[in-house]
Amino acid sequence: MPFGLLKYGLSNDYPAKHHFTPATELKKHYDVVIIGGGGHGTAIAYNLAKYHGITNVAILEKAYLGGGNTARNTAVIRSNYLTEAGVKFYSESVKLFNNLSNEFNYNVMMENRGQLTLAHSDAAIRSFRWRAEVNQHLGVRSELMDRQTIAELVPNLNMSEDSRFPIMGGLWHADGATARHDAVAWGYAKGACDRGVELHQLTEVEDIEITQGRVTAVKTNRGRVECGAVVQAVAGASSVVAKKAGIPLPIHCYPLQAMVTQPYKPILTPHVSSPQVHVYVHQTSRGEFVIGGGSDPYPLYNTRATLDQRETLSAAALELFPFLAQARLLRQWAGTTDMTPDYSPIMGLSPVENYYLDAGWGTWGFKATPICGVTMAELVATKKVPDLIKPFELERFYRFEQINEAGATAASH
Amino acid sequence: MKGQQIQKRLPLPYGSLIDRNTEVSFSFERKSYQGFAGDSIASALAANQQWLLSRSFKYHRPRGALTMAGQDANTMVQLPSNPNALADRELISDNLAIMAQNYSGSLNNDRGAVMGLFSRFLPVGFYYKAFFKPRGIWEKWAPIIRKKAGLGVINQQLEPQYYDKQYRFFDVVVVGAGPAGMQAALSAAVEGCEVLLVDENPILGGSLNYARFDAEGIRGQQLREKLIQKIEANSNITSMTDAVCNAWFADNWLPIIRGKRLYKVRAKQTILCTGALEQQAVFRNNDLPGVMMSSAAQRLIHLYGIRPGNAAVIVTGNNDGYANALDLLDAGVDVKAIVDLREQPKPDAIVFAAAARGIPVKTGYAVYEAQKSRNHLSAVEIRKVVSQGICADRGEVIPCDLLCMAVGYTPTYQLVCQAGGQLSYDDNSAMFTLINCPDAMQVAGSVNSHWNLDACLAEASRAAIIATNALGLTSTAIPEEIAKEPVSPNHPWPIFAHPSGKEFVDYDEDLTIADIINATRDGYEHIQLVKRYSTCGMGPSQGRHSALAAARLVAAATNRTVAQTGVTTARPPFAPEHLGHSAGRSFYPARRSNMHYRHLEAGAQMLQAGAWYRPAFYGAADGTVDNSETCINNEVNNVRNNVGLVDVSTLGGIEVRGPDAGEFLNRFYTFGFVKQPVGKARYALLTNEAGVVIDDGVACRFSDEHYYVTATTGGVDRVYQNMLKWNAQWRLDIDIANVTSAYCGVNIAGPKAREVLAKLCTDVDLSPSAFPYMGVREGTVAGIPARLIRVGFVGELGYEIHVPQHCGEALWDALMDAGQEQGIKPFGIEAQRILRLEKGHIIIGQDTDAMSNPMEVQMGWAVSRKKPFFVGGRTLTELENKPQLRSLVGFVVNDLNAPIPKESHLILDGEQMTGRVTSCNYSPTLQKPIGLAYVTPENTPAGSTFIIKSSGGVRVTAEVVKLPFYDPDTLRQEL
Amino acid sequence: MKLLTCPLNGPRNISEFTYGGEYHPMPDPVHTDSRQWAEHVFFHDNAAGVVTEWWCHNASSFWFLAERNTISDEVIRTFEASEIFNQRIDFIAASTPEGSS
Amino acid sequence: MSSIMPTEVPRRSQLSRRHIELGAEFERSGYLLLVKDYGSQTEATQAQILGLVDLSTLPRTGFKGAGAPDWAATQALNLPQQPNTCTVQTDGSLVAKLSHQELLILSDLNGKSASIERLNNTPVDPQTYSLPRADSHCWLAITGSQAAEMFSKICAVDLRSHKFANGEIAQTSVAKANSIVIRNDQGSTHCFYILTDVSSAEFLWDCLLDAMVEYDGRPVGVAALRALV
Repeated sequence: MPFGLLKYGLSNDYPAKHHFTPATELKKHYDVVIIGGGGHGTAIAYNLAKYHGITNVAILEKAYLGGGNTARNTAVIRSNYLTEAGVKFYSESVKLFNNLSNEFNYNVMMENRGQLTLAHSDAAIRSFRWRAEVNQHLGVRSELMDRQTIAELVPNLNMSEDSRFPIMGGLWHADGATARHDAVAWGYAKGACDRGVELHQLTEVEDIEITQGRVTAVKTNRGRVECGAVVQAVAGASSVVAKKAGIPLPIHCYPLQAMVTQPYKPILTPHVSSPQVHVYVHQTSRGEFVIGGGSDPYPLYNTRATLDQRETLSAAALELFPFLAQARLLRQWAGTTDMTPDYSPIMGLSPVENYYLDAGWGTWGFKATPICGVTMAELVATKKVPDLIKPFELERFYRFEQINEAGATAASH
Repeated sequence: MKGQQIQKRLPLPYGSLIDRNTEVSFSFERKSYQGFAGDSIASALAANQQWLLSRSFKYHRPRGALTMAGQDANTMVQLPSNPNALADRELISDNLAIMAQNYSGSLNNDRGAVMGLFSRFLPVGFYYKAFFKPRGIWEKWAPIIRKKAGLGVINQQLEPQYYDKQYRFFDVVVVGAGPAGMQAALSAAVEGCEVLLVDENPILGGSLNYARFDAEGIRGQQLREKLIQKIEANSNITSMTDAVCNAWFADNWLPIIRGKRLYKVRAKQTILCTGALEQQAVFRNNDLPGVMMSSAAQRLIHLYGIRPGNAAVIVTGNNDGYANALDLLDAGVDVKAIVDLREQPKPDAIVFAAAARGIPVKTGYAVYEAQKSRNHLSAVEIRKVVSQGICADRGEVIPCDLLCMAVGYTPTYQLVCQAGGQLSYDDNSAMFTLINCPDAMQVAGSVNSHWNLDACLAEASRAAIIATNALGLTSTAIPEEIAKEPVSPNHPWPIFAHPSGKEFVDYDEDLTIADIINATRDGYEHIQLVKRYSTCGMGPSQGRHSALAAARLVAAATNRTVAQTGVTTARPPFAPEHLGHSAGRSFYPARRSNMHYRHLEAGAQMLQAGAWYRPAFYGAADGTVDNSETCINNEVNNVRNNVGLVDVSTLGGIEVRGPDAGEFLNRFYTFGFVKQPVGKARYALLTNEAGVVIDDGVACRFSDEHYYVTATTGGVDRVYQNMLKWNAQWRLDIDIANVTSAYCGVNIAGPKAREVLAKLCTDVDLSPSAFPYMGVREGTVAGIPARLIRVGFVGELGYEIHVPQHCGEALWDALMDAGQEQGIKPFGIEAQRILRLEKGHIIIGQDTDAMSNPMEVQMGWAVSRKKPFFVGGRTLTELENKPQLRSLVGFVVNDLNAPIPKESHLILDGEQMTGRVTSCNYSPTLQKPIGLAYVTPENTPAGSTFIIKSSGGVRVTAEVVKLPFYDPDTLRQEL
Repeated sequence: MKLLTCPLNGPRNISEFTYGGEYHPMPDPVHTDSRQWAEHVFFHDNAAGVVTEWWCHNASSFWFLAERNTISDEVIRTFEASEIFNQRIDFIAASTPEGSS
Repeated sequence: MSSIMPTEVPRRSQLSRRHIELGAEFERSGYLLLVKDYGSQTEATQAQILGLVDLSTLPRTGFKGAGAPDWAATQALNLPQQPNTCTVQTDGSLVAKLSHQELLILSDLNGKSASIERLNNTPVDPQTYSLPRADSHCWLAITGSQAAEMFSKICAVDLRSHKFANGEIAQTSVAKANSIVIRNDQGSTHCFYILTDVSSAEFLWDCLLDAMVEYDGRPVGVAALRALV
C-alpha cells in the first residue's frame, strides 16, 4: 500500500482539493491568453507560471479540459523521427515525459515498453535503416531488428512466411512509451492553476482583435478580454482560429480514428505497428488493446466513427495478431488532425506580432506536449525563438523549404 | 435424469426459449451441469441454483445476473477462445467448458476480495495520486498493477475462424422487434416497400415475451401472437433474429451481426424501436447475486421457466414493480414485500390486483442495504425515506434471496445518438428523452418514452407512415404526435448513500456514490471529466446502467440540472463485437504478370512491389537459393557478357493520343516533347507542384499524335489520375488511357540481345542504323504483335518488348528458347538494381525522397526552360534562385577491406550529418563497392572524398566519381 | 458508409472514390509573386463549412467536383468539371488564371 | 489431363493453371482456347444455380474519345442510349457504353462475332481512339439463380434482378478490385459478366470461389454457358 493513499483511508472526510481554479468571471486583461485547454495549452501555461513567473494567464477552452486531441490520441510517446530537427525535438520531449509524474506530484503512468515498427519490404528496411542511423547518431535508441529477434521479442506475432505481407524485419525503438494521456493535461493544468493561472472551460474565442499588426484582445462567448500576447494551441481547429487572426496555414484537417477492445489479461508488452498494413496495436495498463492506423481519406471537422475504418483496422490487426479475432471491440472514436505538407509542426512566430502558433500537430502532438510547453513558454517570455523549434516556423513554406520528415510518416503515430 | 431437469423448471407456457426435449450437458468451474437447448449459460446455471457467475474488476465482488439480457458486465465468463463472454447472452452447448473470470483461488473464496477491505485507501483516481514517489518506484508498481489488469484470457493459439460479410439493401430497416418494432414493420410493409426487422433476441416480441401489461397477464402473449402471424404472412418483411444492429453510420449504413457474418445494410429509412434499459437502484451492496432488475426476474420466469428466488422483495418507484410482483407470485415465489419509494403510488388495475392478492406494500420506503451470506443476497434492510436520498435512522430487516429493482428506465439511445440525435433530461419525468432525431430516422416505443402499449403501437404506425411517405411509396396524412404518459416510471432519486459505502453506481468499474462525488470535488466537474477521472462508464457495458445515476449525482454535486450535466458520447459499437466480425475476409488484391509461373518454375524468389509479385532473383539450377549473392552476380555477369531476360510487365504504360498529345506532355512532364521525332523515345521526368521529383519513364512517340509513356510500377496509377485531373482543367484535345495491364513486357539485354531477337523478329530492321538506341518500333516477335523500345536502363544493348498481356508467357517461352545458344538467362530485380547502378541510373523512391528536386539529383538537363508552363515549373524557378542544399553523386569505395556501406548509411563531416547513401552494392563488373549518395554541393566534384558511417559505425572513405560507373561512352548500349 | 453521387455512375459508397483536394483557381504562374505562389502550392483554406473539392471515381477514373460541408459531412451537390472548365486553357501568353490545382 | 493444353496457343488466360488444377478440358479453334468443361456431366444445370466461367481469351475491343460515339454510329452497331447500359448485336456481340465517350465491345461466346474484327480493322475518325480491351481486363461470367446473392458478399452495388435490370452496367469495386459488372442474361438464366484488371485475375477468381462455396457454386466450362441459350 503506497503511502500516498494513506490519508484517504485514514481520514473520515474525503480530503478533496480542487485541482483547478473553479471557473470565475474573466478578468479584463491578461498578460497571456492561451487559446486551447489541451495538453499543449496547459503545458505552456504551466511553464510560463513556474519557470518564467508569468501568472496573469488565462487558458480559454471552448469545451472541457483536455477534451480535444489530448483526450483522443492513443498515448504513444516516441522520438524515432527522421530529421535532425525532429529527433532532437522529440527526444527532449521524451526526457521530460520521464520525469513528469514527479514534476507534477501527479502520476501520469508513463510506461516504457518500447515500440516495434514492422517492415514488409526491402524499401521499408531501407527507410528504417535511415531512421535507425539518424537516431543512433543523435543518441536515440533505435535499431534494425531481424525476423529472428522480432519473433523472440513478440512471440505471438504472426511471422508466417506465407502471410499476405510477410514480416522481413523491423525497427526497434527502446525509448517508445505510453502515458495516461488525460493525466498529462490534468497534471499541467493542476500545476498551472496552483500557481495562479486561470483555466476557463466552456469559453470559446469568437474573434481576435489586431491593431497595427499586433494582437490586443480576444472576444469570447463570455466577453472580451485584453491581452499582451496570444498563443493558439488548438490542434484540429488551427486553421479556423488562425483565420480569425488573418493568418493562412498550410494545414488540412483529417479525422484520425482509433478503437479499443475490452480488457484482457496482458499478453503484449511493446507497441507494435506496421506502416504497410496501416495499423498499430498496443495493450494498455488496463489490459485493453488499442488499435489505430492511418487517417481518414478526406478532410473533415467531425469526430464521427466510420465502419470502413473499423473494418480496415480490424483486418489489419488480425494480419499481425490473428488471435485478436476473439477480442471484443469496446469503443471506436476519432480525433481531428492538422496535417501539414511536410509532416512537421508549425511553431513559433506568426505574421501577427505577439501572436504565437502551436499548430500542425498531425498525429504526433501528444508526444510533443512537454517540450512544446517548455519552448513555447520560453518564446512567449523572451520573444526569442528557441533553437529547438526554429526549424518549425511557418515562414519555411514561404521559402519553399520543407522539413524532410515525410519518409517518417510511414511509421506509426 | 431428464425428469430432474424438468423439475427445476416452471411448467409450460413458461420457458418460451427452451426446448425441454433436448438436454445439454456442460461444465462451469469444472463442475458439470445440465440445461436445455435454448438456455443461456446464466439461465442454465440459475436453474441449478448457481447464481454466482464471476468477480468484479477492482474489488473482486461476487456478481450474478443483473439484466438477463446481455446488457451488463456482471455475467462475463471465460469460454475456450471466447473470453469475456456474456453468460446471459451465450447459449450452452454440449460439453462447453465454462470458467468464471477475475478471481484468485476459487470463485467462491476469491483471495482478491480482500481488495474490498482497502477500498477507502483506493479513492477515485487513486492511480494518479500514488505509486510514483520516490522517483523510479512507478517502474516497480507498473508491472504489479499490470498483473491485476484485464479480465478474460485470450487464446493465443486460436485457430482462425471463418468470418465473412454481406451487403443488404432495404427501403426500411426497423431495429428492435418488440411491440413497437413489429407494428412499425407491419405498417411500413406497404406495396413495393422492402422492410427488414432486426432483433438481437432469439424470437420476435421483445417485452411481450416477458413483461406483464395487465392484471391477468394475458395481453402481452395475445398481442405477440397476433403481430407475429401478420409478420410471417407479409412477404415484404424480412425478419432477422439473433442479429444485433451494432451501430448507426452515415446515410443509414447499418452493421448487423448474426452468427459469424457481418451484414452491411443500406437502409433508405430506419425506424428505431430499441426499447429502454431498466436502471438499478443505488444502495449498499446493490451488486449482490440475487439483486436484479425486475425485468431480469421476469425474463428468467417467462423465457426460461426459472423461479428467480424463493423469497422476494421488490423495490420500486413505479407500477411495473407491482406487475413484477404478480409475475413472481404466479411463478410460486413468496413475495415478502413491495418496497415503494413513492409515498402515494398512482393506483391502477395492477396495483389493485397486487393488493387483492395480499402482497405487503411499504410505501415511502427504500432498500437501505442488502445483506449477504455465502456470496448471495440473504436479506434487505428497508428504511423510511425522510428526504431525497436520506433514510430514517432505523429500519427493518426482511430475509429474502431475491431483490427486484423497478425504479425506472433509460432509453436505448446509442444508435440514435450516433446518428446525431441528442438526450435531454426532463425533470418532471426524471428521465432522459431523445430529441433532434435526424432525417431518414424515426423512433417509436419506449425508446421514445412511451410506456403505454397502445401508445407504442400508435406511434409505431405513425413512424412507419412518415417513413413510407418520405420514400414516396405512400402519401398518407400523418397522424398527430402521440401524447406522452402523464406518469413516468422513473423515480427521480433511487439513490441512498451508506456510511460504509459500496452503493454501486457503475458495476463494471466498482464505482460508488463517493467515487462520483469526490471526482467532482477534485475539480473534475464536466461529465466527460468525471468519466475519464473516475472511469465511470468506460467499462464493458459503456455506462448503460451508470449514466443516469452518475448524471444525477454529478448534477447535485455541482449545482447544475441533470439536463445541463448531460451524458458522455455514445460511441459505436452498441454491443461489444469480435474483431473477427469487422475484419471478415481480408481482400488484399495481388497482381501477377502473364509470365508469373515461368519465374516460379525457374526458381525465382518473388518480392512484392505494391500489389505486384516480381522476381527478385533466380535460384541456382538445383533450386537452392542459399547464396543469393552468387545467383545475383551470375545474373549480372550474364547480362554483361551474353544476354539476359527480365520481366518488366509491372512498369506503367499510358497512351496519350490526339492533336495536343505533345502539348500535354510538355505541360505534364519537365522535358520538351513537341519536337520529339516520331520513332524515338525520350526520358520523361515528373515533378509535383512543389517541384519534387515523383516519377519518371520514357515517352515513346509512335506517330505525331500518339505517345506511349511508361511510368514506375508504384507510381503509374497516381500519374494516370493526375493526368486526367489536369486535363479535366486544360481540356486539351487528347485521350489518356492507362494500358499498364494490357501489355506484358520484357527487357532483353546484353551484347547478344540482337542475335536472339533477330531469330524471332523479321518485320523490323534491327540493324543499329535502322533501329538505333532510344528508337521505338512496332512489329511482331514470334508472331506476336509487339512494341519494341531500345532503352538502356541496364547499360547494354537492349530491347524492351511489350506484347498483349495474354501473350506474355508465349513471348517468354519463345525468347528463352531462341536464346539458348546465346546463353540467355532470366535476371531479377536485384540484378537489375546493380546493373542500373553501374550505369548510374537513379530509381525514383530509392535515390529520391519526399523533397528531391531535379537539380539535386543532377537532372537539370531533363528540365526544359523553353516552355510557358509545366507542373512544378514555377516552384523550380523559385528553388533555382536559392542555394542548393545537397547533390546526388556517384561514389566508389576503394578500400576493399572496409565494410561495404549500406543504403541509408550516413555521410558525416566530423560528427555532423551531411547526407546519406541511397544506393550501394558491390559491383561485380567494377569489382568494388559503388553507390549513389546525397552530399553537400561542395562535395560534388569527381575526385573529392567524403566519410560514410558504415556498419558498426566504421568510418569509410568514399571517392566521388563521374557517372556512369560503367561504359561512360555508352558504346555498349548503342551497340 | 457515406454515399457520394458520381455524375457518371450515380450514388456509391464513398470508399469507391479518391479525394482530389480543394478546388481553387491557380494564380498566373508567371506574374504571381513568390509568397502568393507559396500559398498556392502549400496552403489550404481548410474551411469549416461548405467547400468545393475534386473527387475521382476509381472504377471509371472519372473526375468531378463536389460541394461538401466539412463539419456535417453533408454533400450539397456534385457536378462535372466542365461546369467550371468549359474551354481549353492555354499558357502561351501570360496564362489565364483559370487553371486550378 | 486435357488433350489440348493452353501452351499450344500464344494467347493464354492468367487462369490457365487454375483450370488445369481443376481438371479442365480445353477446346480450341484457331488461336482461341477456352475451357470446354471441367469433366462434370452436370455443368449445364450447375450454370443455372451458380457457375463461374473464364472467358478471358475471347475477342473484345473498345473505343474512346469525343468522336467515338459518332464514329461508332456509322459502324452498323445498335448502340446503347445511356451510359452504363449495353445492347446485344445481331452477330451476338455486346456493346457496352461505359461513358458518353467510351464503348466496350465483347464478342459472342464462340469468338465468332464479326464486328470485333471489323471494328479493329476499320480506320477510326479523329478524336476516336481504340483501346486494348482484349488484354487489359480478364473476363469472367457468373451465372445462375444465386449469382446476385453471391455478389452481395463482395460487391456493394445492389445487383438483385429487380434492382439491376438485364443490360445494366456497374463500374464498381468487387473484392476491392475495380471492375466492370455487366448483366447479360443467357436465355432465362441470370448472367453477370465481370471485367477486372487482368493482372488481378487469379485474386478475383479465388475470391469468387470462396464467396460461392455456401451456394454450391462451381467453375463450369463455356459449353455449359452456351447451353443456357
